[in-house]
Amino acid sequence: MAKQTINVPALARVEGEGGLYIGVEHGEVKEIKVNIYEPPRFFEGFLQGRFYQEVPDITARICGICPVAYQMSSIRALERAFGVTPTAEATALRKLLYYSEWIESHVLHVYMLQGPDLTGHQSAIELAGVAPEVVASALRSKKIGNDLMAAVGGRSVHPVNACVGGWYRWPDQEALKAFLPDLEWGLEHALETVRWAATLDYPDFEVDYEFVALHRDDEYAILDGDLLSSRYGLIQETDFEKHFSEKHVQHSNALHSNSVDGTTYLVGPLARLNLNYDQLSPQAKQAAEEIGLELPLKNPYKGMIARALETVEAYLRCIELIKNYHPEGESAQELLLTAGSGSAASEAPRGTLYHRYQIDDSGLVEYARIVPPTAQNLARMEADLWQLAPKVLELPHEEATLTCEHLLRAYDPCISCATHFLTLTVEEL
Amino acid sequence: MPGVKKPTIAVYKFSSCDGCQLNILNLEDELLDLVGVVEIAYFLEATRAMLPGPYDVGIVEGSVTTPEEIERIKDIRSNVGTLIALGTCATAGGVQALRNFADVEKYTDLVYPHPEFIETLEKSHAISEHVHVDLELWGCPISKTQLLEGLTAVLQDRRPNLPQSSLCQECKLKGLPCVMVAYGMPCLGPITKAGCGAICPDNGRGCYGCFGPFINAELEAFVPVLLDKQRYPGEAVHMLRMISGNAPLFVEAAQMILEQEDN
Amino acid sequence: MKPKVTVPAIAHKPSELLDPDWATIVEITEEAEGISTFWLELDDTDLRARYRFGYGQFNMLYIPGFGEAAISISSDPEKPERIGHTIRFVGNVTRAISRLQVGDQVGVRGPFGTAWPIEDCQSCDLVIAAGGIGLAPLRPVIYHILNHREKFGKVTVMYGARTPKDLLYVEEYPHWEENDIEVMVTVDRADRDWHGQIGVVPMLFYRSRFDTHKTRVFSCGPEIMMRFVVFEGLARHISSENIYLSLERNMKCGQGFCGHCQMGPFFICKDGPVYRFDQLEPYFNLEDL
Amino acid sequence: YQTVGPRVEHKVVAYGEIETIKDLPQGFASEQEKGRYRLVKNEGDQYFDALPGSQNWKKYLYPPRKDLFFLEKTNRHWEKSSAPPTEERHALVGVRACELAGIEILDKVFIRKDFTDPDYSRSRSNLFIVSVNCSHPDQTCFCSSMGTGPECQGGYDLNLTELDEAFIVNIGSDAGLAVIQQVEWEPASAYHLQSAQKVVEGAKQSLKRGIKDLEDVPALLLDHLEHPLWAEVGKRCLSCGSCTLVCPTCFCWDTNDHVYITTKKTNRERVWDSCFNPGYSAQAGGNTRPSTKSRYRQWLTHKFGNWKDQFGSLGCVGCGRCITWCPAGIDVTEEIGAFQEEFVS
Ligand SMILES: Cc1cc2nc3c(=O)[nH]c(=O)nc-3n(C[C@H](O)[C@H](O)[C@H](O)COP(=O)(O)OP(=O)(O)OC[C@H]3O[C@@H](n4cnc5c(N)ncnc54)[C@H](O)[C@@H]3O)c2cc1C
Ligand code: SF4
Ligand code: SF4
Ligand code: SF4
Repeated sequence: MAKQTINVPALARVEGEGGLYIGVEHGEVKEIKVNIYEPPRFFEGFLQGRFYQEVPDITARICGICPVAYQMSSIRALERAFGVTPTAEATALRKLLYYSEWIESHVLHVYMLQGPDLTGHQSAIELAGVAPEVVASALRSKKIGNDLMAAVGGRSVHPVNACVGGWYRWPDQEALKAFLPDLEWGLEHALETVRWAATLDYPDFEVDYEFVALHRDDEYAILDGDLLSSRYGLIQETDFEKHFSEKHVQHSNALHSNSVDGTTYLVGPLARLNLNYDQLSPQAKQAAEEIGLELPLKNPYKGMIARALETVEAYLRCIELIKNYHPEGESAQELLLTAGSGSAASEAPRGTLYHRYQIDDSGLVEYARIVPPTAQNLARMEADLWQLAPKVLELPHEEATLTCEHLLRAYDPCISCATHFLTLTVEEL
Repeated sequence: MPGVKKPTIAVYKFSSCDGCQLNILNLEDELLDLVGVVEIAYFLEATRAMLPGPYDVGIVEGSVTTPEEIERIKDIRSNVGTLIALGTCATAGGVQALRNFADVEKYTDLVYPHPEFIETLEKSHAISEHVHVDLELWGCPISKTQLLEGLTAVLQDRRPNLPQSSLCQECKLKGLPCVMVAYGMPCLGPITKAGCGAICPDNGRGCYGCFGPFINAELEAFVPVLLDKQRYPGEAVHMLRMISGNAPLFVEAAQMILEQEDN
Repeated sequence: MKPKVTVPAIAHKPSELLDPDWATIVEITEEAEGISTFWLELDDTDLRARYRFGYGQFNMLYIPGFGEAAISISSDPEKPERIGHTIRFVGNVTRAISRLQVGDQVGVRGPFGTAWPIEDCQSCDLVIAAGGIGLAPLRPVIYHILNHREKFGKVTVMYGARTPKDLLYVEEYPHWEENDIEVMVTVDRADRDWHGQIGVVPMLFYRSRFDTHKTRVFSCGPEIMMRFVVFEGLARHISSENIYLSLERNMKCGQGFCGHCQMGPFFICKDGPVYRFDQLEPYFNLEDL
Repeated sequence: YQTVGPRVEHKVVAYGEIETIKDLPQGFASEQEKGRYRLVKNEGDQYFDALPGSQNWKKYLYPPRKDLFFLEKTNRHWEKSSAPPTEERHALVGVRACELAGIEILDKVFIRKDFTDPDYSRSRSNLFIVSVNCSHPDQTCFCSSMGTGPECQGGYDLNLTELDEAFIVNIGSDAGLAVIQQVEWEPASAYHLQSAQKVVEGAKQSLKRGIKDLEDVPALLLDHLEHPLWAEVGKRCLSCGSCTLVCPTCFCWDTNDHVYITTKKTNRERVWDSCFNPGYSAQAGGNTRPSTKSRYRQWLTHKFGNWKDQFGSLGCVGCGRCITWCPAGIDVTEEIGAFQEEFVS
């Protein structure tokens, strides 16, 4: 079977517009490009001159699937710029909103974006034709995540309640407590998902990744923490830019990130699971043991399992956060306008998201820097393909193409975020 | 057209954040019934299976910001029966239309080390600036119920009844205190269309107009009211030039304020 | 405020708020371009027997999933078991009705509103001035005259439509003429084989003589047309108490509850739609009242 | 009974379920002006000093949204199931004099010879009303010139006058009497009655706003429907509809037909509407009230003119909500004043 070029002009079941090109000549892989042709929207540009309190609402619009991640990273970076530490109650509520985004985003990915690749279907809708109750319960779990985000933040896509300094208004305690039965059901469903994910037939493929994720000793990091690299150990959250740089690759609309020494690194659920496994809640760890999970988990396709376990963690933490939710006093702190700069990272469903802002003395943004997770993974995705492609080219063309596409989907790339958005102008090499 | 054959639906993505498309997948309670009455023929984000056009309904999310997209939207227009502009990016250019009020060259060098790779339009355009749009669903993101109403109306071959009142009606139906009256906060509610459920006033903050202009917006009467509630210089223009900043009525309102400030 | 002269409402059937009774379409007559008459029979046989309506009253027709529309009853009040509605297809409900066939169900509430006082016009001369779909609520009056021709003096129908294809009930004109009803028809725009009058309905007044005291004018059509019909009538010294109009407003209930149909002090659905012109005089020519 | 009364919600006095006296806005006062409402703590510990915000009792009799009936299609016929009738019995605590008058006006709208709204009349007959005489009217109140307050004249089961350390209770009905008999009470002393009278007198004196020669207002407005004053206020009005939607006597409504995606299930819903809404007067021939001027004219001439013809009394009770909650600060008493200045003096 002559090995031919694999060309997927438009990747399906990923967020945003991207393509895959693997150039093959005489059976040899000559060229690999993950083409990002998502048009640019210049967020870092038009954030300049905006008032600090508008930043969470504007940056949310970078990504419709993980707006809370953008709101949380931008809010924490701006609070650092003002030298303000949020109250415990405000921080707890932020984690609740964030974990419910993880639930919605992970369940979407497991059952509707990557799941079909593993069950041999074109889409979850097609899967629903065969196993309606699987899809119906997945939709219910996703709905719980969405509804909880709406209860805390006003709506699930681009919530409106979070602000720099805390919250515009404390969500109603009874309304949140009413979610507990659903969350108990969701926890069971997530545990079931872990067992189901463990049984799936993943392509046999492993990579020696440098894992990077936020880390805390006292919890499975989501909102804050120090950066932990499996190669370089702990890195101060504010030294992110010293350690990781973005270079602009010709064929891609997104900037490719790599470690300071030029090597590529991986962020996201797989990285988090490997680095922060010990901080998982007991019940999540027990679920991992039951499926005989061994770390380090180095198969990118098995990111599904990492997401399933993180969904269990998210449900456990949501239940705990709601039970301890007792709002009193003002929902937001008064901020004195002082010039300053601050940076912060948080763990978006797809990986570490870094923001830095410089504010002038009337609270207007002078400079904004945003490094999304998918941008950090793009270089790593192409590196994986270089390792994968030679092996799969033996397979029939359609199967080879599908395995490569499946690898990109396993990353759950969020291309709208990654690109800060440029148009692709391809020059013939 | 509730004929025997299920109408075919195609979903296209232009320059956007994907939040409106996601709201199609967020129709958790209705999704399985939806695929029972319509054929999802092309929906890149949800399915790898792509049926060939032409399609009965084309749903376009996102704004036109590149030369290539101008060609693509014209091609889509000729390939679909009913074209639905989904979300405020598609109906008014979205938040990325903030570039329309600034010099886009300045942005490109700022953000990208190799700006020459960038080929983008000076402005972010609404879909209706290039092709005829049959139905506009405003909102950032759209309201799921309006999307269902839009699709159901196509299935029943009738004009969809979408909320037309100002946001203030929704505020009052929920029994909410007006943030302008009770807290002295600026709110775009009186010139913004209802549809979101007044979630900003419900959270004690002013509306920033993501559902686009109210059809009877009275700008001359509203601008002084908004300016009177402004908490920092330029807040009124910032609120107007936000998600629906490129909608004609909001552009005009911002213009009125800037001209007032000049003289 | 002058006393309101209410024309008696007939057989008004109170019912739960907006609760419709079901009727089935038994016949559909295509009348003109985009206009058909739907003949309904109420499913509940007891109600069908009791149901009565007045000349010019209307029903609220309900199509599930589309809503309600106020539609006049255009059939003969003396044959109330078959209710005729002549419908022009303009919006959601009427276009939904246009897709229905014989045997399909329609929700009915009513009858509502005031009626043309035809029974009080014995031995009068009558001018029926109608425009477009406005002839529908006036046809019951013509049926009454046909059934009791001897009770009435000179009867003239002045009817106009946009084009010949839009004219209603054309096949009935000969029957009307046979019963000594002068039928004057005009169109705004003629087509190749139109040999009749071209122009607006009020202009037809110039082709007739009137005995001012005996003449009653019943008019329904676009408000601009009715305004000029009133003008021509008053110019010929027909008193404003002898001119009757039927008005149209946005209606959501038909029972003076929803507030939409207000004009000045009137709920058009309850205090109208048929008015004696002297009642309307202070309000009719006001802009956007 | 489900007891509902004033409580602080979102920094304003709203009406909601209350269990104990502690839920009442004790020690608060309200400050209202055109387009401005503030709730302020004051030293006193009165329960009923703070006046209500934008909400009013109407929502318990004529709710903002109400399902009418549900339909499901089987072959070519629709099966109908009615919405469950409202069975709740509400005990309203802290009903102001103007609000009592507002309820009486709504009674005339919804309970009529020719037709009665069954849900309204059921909720209305299930009401137990504990009214309260206002001790501190705000700037936007003008109940005295509308003859509706500040003292409750009747239509209540129990009426309270709040003194420093006691409530004077007037019995308005047998039901009221039955309730009072289950509570320790003592006959009011002369001193008590006198101080209650002083509270009411004090309230009357402090009313700033008002409308002079009310009986001439309907003709004044209705005889000058084409006067330029209408265009002038039309330029200031936002056409947002807040005035109609906070008004305790506005009754207009619209219907929504919700259809499930399969087009096999639908339901009719009744929802509050406003004469300022674009679709309110839409018609095939075009909108019969297209301009903001014409809509404001309909609002004012209906409340202070045609209402009398339709229902026997004017449509305003002088509660001042439309003045307080108008974002543009448009005041019905001032607009009427403008006509009086033009024609009366
Ligand atoms: C007393 C009375 C008797 C009548 N008798 C007849 C009769 O015998 N035959 C007949 O054919 N008609 C009759 N009509 C007219 C009929 O009621 C109207 O045409 C009615 O609007 C049709 O309902 P629909 O749902 O089809 O149209 P709708 O969907 O209500 O639309 C009607 C028109 O209003 C516009 N419109 C509606 N809602 C809005 C909105 N929210 N925003 C913007 N535009 C809007 C539409 O564009 C359309 O042009 C009568 C009306 C009255 C009041
Ligand atoms: S808060 Fe905004 S939307 Fe609500 S009533 Fe006030 S102005 Fe209108
Ligand atoms: S018109 Fe204004 S003052 Fe009168 S009852 Fe209504 S809201 Fe109160
Ligand atoms: S009067 Fe005030 S509240 Fe009423 S519609 Fe006009 S601006 Fe809105």
